[in-house]
Amino acid sequence: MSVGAIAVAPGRVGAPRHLGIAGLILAVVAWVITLPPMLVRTAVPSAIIGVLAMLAGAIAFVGDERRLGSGAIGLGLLAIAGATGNTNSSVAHLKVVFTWSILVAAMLRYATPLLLAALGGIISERSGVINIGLEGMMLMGAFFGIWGADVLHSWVLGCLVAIASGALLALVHAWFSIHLRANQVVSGTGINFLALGITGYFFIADYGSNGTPSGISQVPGVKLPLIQHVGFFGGAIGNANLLTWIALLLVPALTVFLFRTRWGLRLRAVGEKPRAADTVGLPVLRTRYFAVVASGMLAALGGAYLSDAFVGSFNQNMTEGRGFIALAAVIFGKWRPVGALIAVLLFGFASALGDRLPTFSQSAATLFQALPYVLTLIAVAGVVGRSRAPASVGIPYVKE
Amino acid sequence: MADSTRPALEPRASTRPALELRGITKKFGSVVANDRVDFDVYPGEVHALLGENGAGKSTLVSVLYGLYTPNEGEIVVDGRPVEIDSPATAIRLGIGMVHQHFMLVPVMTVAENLVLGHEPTRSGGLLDLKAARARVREISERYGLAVDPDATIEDVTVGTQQRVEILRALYRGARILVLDEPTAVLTAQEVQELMDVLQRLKQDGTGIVFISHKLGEVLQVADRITVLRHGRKIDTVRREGATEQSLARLVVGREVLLTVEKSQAHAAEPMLVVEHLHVRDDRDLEAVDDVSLSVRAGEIVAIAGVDGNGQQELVEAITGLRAPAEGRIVVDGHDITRKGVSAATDAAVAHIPEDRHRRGLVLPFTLAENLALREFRRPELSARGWLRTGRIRSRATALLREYDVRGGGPDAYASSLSGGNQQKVAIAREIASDPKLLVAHQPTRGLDVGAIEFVHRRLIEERDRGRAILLVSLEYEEVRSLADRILVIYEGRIMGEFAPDASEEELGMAMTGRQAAAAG
Amino acid sequence: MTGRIRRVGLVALATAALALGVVACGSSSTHTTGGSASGSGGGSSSSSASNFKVGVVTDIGGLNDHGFNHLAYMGLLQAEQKLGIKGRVLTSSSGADYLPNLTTLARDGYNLVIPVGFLMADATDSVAKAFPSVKFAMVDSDATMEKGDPKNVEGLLFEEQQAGYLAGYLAGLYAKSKGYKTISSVGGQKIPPVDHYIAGYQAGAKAADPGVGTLNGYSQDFTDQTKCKEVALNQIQQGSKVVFQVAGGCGLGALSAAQQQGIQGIGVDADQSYLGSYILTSAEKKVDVAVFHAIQSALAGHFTPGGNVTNNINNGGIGFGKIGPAGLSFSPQIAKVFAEIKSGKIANIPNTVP
Amino acid sequence: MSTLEEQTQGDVLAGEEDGGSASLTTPARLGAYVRRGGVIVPILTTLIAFIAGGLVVLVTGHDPFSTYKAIFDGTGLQWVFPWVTGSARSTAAFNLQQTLIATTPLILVGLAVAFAFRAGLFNIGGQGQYTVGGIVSVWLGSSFAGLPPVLHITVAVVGAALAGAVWAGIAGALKASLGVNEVISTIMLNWIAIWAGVYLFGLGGPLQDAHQPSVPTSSSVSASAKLPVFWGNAQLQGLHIGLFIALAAAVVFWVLLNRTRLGYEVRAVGLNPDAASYAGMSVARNYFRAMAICGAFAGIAAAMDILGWKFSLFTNDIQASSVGFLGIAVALLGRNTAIGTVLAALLFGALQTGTSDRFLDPSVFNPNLASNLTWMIQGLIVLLVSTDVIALKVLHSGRGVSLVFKRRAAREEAGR
Repeated sequence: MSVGAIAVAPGRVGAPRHLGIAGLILAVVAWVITLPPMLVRTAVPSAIIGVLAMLAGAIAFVGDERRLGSGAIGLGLLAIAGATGNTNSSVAHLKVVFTWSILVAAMLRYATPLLLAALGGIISERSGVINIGLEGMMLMGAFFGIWGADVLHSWVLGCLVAIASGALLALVHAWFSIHLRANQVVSGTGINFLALGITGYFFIADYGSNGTPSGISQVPGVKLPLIQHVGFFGGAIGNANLLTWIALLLVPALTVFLFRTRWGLRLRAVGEKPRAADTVGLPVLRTRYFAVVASGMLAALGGAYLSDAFVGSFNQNMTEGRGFIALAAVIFGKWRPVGALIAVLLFGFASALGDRLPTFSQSAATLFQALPYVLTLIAVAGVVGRSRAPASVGIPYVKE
Repeated sequence: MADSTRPALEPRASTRPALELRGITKKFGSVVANDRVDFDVYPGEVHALLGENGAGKSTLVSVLYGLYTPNEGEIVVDGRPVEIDSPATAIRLGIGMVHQHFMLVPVMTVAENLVLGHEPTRSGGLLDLKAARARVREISERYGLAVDPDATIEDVTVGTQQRVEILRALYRGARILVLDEPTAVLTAQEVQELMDVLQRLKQDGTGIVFISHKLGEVLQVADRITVLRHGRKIDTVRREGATEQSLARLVVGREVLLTVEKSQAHAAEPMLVVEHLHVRDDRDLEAVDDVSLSVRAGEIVAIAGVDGNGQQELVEAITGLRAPAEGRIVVDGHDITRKGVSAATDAAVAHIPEDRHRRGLVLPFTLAENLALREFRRPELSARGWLRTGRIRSRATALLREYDVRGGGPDAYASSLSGGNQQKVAIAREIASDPKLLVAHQPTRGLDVGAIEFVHRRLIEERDRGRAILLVSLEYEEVRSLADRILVIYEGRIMGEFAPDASEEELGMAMTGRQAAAAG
Repeated sequence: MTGRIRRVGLVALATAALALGVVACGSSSTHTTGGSASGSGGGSSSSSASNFKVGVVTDIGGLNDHGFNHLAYMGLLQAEQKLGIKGRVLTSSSGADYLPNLTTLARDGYNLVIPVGFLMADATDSVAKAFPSVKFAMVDSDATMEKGDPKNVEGLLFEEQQAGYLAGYLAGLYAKSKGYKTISSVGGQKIPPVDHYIAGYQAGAKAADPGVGTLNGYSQDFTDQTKCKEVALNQIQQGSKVVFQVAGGCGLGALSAAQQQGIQGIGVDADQSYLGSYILTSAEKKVDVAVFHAIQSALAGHFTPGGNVTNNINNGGIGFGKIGPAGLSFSPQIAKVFAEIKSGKIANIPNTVP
Repeated sequence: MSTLEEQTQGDVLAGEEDGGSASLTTPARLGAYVRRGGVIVPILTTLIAFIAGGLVVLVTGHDPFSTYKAIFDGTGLQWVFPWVTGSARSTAAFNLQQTLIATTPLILVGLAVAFAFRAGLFNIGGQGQYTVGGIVSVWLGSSFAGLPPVLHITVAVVGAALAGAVWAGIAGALKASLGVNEVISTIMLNWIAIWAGVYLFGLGGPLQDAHQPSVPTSSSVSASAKLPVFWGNAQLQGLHIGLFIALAAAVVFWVLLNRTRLGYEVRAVGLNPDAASYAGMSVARNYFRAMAICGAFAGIAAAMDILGWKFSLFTNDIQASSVGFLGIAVALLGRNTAIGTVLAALLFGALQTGTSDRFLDPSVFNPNLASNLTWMIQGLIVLLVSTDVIALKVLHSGRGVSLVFKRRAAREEAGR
């Protein structure tokens, strides 16, 4: 019996948590020192740091920080393996793959549409409505964004059209899940099918076999005059797309909105306990309508990024499951904008890395494509773990 | 209390009622929940609404608070007929409501909950939480309702949550306060505090609607009492001259036995022995601190105490739901410490849980399926992985008859039953497992008089059949009328053992942590 | 998710392109090599032609796949107009449609059935054996590889490396003239038709400028333009000044990267010069021409049972698109190389990427 | 208490979200919700969806009746009418075979999603489980060429089931041990399975077909592992016995849930995890078991396709498949019951076959638009299935209807 007490005792100190985090950081350090610009060419220091990371993880684990602990141990192992791999591969290859400024730029490109959609998902789910339909709303934005830009000859108007189309589809979801008290998962699934059909239909009807024409007005990049040519920053963010900046700026904006304004307080109250919100006189249904429509707008803007900002054209089912990744980011980030940002950056970084790793091994190129998914899974299992959704998410509110 | 109670009607007779309900009828389809009910409350008066569960009390206040629209009748506030179509309107008219199930957002702080809907803001819509906190302190000082504005609701006691509810109504300037079963979840101590608060509010001129089905406290607090039965108003009486017996007759429509008849216990060998038990709660804090106790066959031992003093963790440890950090639990000679629920079940431990919706029943299951939850592993009900559905069903039919469960046969869904019948199902299941030890955790919570009567009778019967019963209850009366021995728990420790006839003061002292000389 | 509802031509061989009225925009040399004398065949086709029924079964992706499904359909339409045959096209929305589509046409008495895409090889094998009187001409499939060895199947193959070589040669000349050191290619997936193009491209570039370096990457995708764009951006960051896309619809993303970064892009399959002046040229694989020829031959009684028809520069099945402003000055050299391939002077162009 | 009082009490309770509700998972609520409503409502819902789809057809300038007639004829379902004779009958038979071939995996993947819902889990991972099942069944089916057919088929099917079970089991184990939300883990596992498959069968991959070095595909399933065809021409994609395996799986699904201790535990955990653990069931263990069973269903689905008619697996096919996605819709339309899932799978299978342009006259309806119309109709069906309200309104188009809702809603809420 006393054994139990001893085993648990360290858990009551704050140290294991810090040790676990330190382990995670050490593991990253162990890996990074073998990369440019440091380029340590022997694995020994990495091994030492990695073992330290695992040790810290082990202590944290024993101290009842089981998730952080196991995360640090796992990451430590990965880091040592990765570092060993790095020291055995050519410097030239390492320099090609790990050009940090380029990696960061690519990470942001991958992350932007996911971030916009995930922020939308947060708003919707914080109000108590599950939005499985993010994928469909993104797809609407992707098509109608470029269609609008094409027809109206302006990317600004294109984005507005995209936002409107996402809002419209979200309105359908809202009507079903709020007004008709539909099951929100089912409704969202239907929304996705519907969007696939609608965008495919109009795409073919409007553009036939030729696809969207070239030369459509596109969302421009933002050239930062001062740092555009400054080393790392110039490459990483010197010429990022306008929508990337908007998405990034929306993170603090949404954080303030949700946690520092009366509207955010009300929105969260509606998602946590709508009956309580109702009894203090808040319009539960209207709040949810607002939130769902807002989520559709943001998701659609994410879709418009794909078509009208990044590649300048549309193809059927262009979003290819990104809405679901965004959904995962919402949960990964524990329904917080900063959390979602971390999730999509991790995902984006892994994607960017996966694109470049074939430099080392062409035959494993397809395996590297799985990297972002594997890393996300490890991150969720090892570090994030249990997350608590807004209490009333998914429950239609019945007002008497 | 009595000293501070002023005669309510006479001095107020000249003033007009703060609130009047005239001929309120509310139908749900063909079901008439309120049938031409009249009700009023004057400023500075406590008017109790008394009735059994389902008598229409909650419907009436829901009408009053704008949650339902009445089919007929009118509502008059300060002499003006009004239409209350939403809580927002009710709030605007100065009606505040303290719900039976608190309308608070558990993950938010006290201050956030308090201001929700009426938030002080700085420019740009930014919340001014500083102003909110200041306001909380101001009101709480004025009415003696101490709360920490920064505490999160889910971390504070039920009593505190109720205070927040009251504060919130006041914060919004309520002149009429409706309290729906406010004492149902409170400890004796907290009930007393609530009474004091109500007194202060009364003096301040607030009109109070006090809803309850407990006769004693209604007599204690109310100036007038209106009794509802089957949706109809039966009578309005003054507190003076009313007795528990007279009220009970009005409420139930017949004479009821208010005390449980019980013979002397014939306690035999110890069935449950708990030694030096330490249990941690969800937040890894010590909730049960070195508890030792024993329950013998044929006796009822009650754990009395204010809610949140480790009762839940103690019950969970004994029934195998929570692994204790230290200590030993032996049932009938079998050590079941940290062996889980199945081991406890195998050792013939049964458990009537505190919350039948959360734990006691799977509401979307049929009654037959619910009745098998405790014993589905036994060969009578399943063999080699297969369910014996025929037997499960026939056994259910028998149990439902034996326990007089109304509202459906074995194939009815548990969700379609009334609360009392649901509780009967849970009790039937547990007793049918022929337990040596029965752990009853708040077995009458939320039940009406008739159902409580049934449960109490049944527990005594089972005791007399030689079962060991561990009763955990917050109800003072229940503990005293059922228990053969009373153990008072405070902050996870047993403060002492008392005989059922121990005085209120003795028990109250122990429940608030003051060490009393252990009696009997 | 699950939601990989990627219906659009993932089909490996769909090295696609936006085909704008493909027949009309063949640039340099195509139509003179029609071979048989049916240039004016429309009028001369007898009643036998009007009874001649030809069915095309497309791969998943539909007719607007920006690629070979579309081109095959164009070939069929052309044959309908010029040869007077009766045509029908069936699209496959999943692999489950292959065999039913082929069977439906065979059962309905079609004389020639044209399955488009090597994924249909097995289904064609089964159906061909069940309907020995129906002829099958498979686009991009090798008839000699058919497991059941049916005698009523021919394969329509392409020497994509010739088109790749021409494009690479032009890219090499361009790089040399500008002093650029690197050019690159973006493949959809490492499969033979894609690698044919890329191998030819690299060989052509080296032939024009032995000092030029080549980069190559695969997007592992034929539809998602963002993926190709990422691969291309990565190559441009490593110094590439010409990007050759060999990834169908996905490849449009690679060209978008080229445009955005101000370098040259090379289209594939069809002439993609309409995308803008940054398109140096396009490596053309004329599925429409091949399909037209196959129909024409079958109508005339010429069929290659159990064997293949190889489409290349000589029979007009391979070519290159309009040369953009940056490469115009090299037109004579390209014409010369074109002639040398045709004459066999340049032969054995590699078709595998190391 | 009288029923009168009970009603009012129920309605008051409708206002409460305390207690039990917090412990109910969303899929659990969904599961309970979806099983209410009987047969009429989904059928009516489907009808309404078709009417809505017909309006889309009409609005876009086509004749909905002839379009639907063509779609119906395309499914081959007219084969059941005795007056269809001659070549029309043999064509119908062939089409019906194709419909049922498409239905087979949909039943199984639908069951995979439905079983998870019954356990209170949302299995978006049907696609990944199907993919690994396909990989393993094609690998086993193309190896061991000498085995007796029954044994070989058994090996390949059981292997696929185990592979699916392991794959889903990962999500189940992560949920059980670390509390990882299964929505995230199954989405990630889908993609990992897809890329693993593309790697294995891609050029140079370890399992790529040695006989066709230039084609990114698996080896072909040997004859001994092919499922026997019992209707139609075995050479021409006749109907294989996988249909019976799928139907048997639906029976197993029902028996497992309703007649075994495991099913009882799974349902209890799905509907109320707190009550389940109170009854001595291990919630974690049941999450794992339920996910593993889901995966087995999905794995078998893939084996049916591989051994029934595909016989080999192209990397493109792995990337393009959307069976798992449809499985969600099938399970939801089928209200997570065995019989409902079978019927919903038949509907989706029929839609898939019927909207093929083999049957749509291109001059009447552009085939490229037709497939998008199918998505729209499917979307409308699923959307309408999400709420009973519309169908019920039609059903009781009278004043009583609002009462029905109130009571239902009250029961539902009170029921928590």
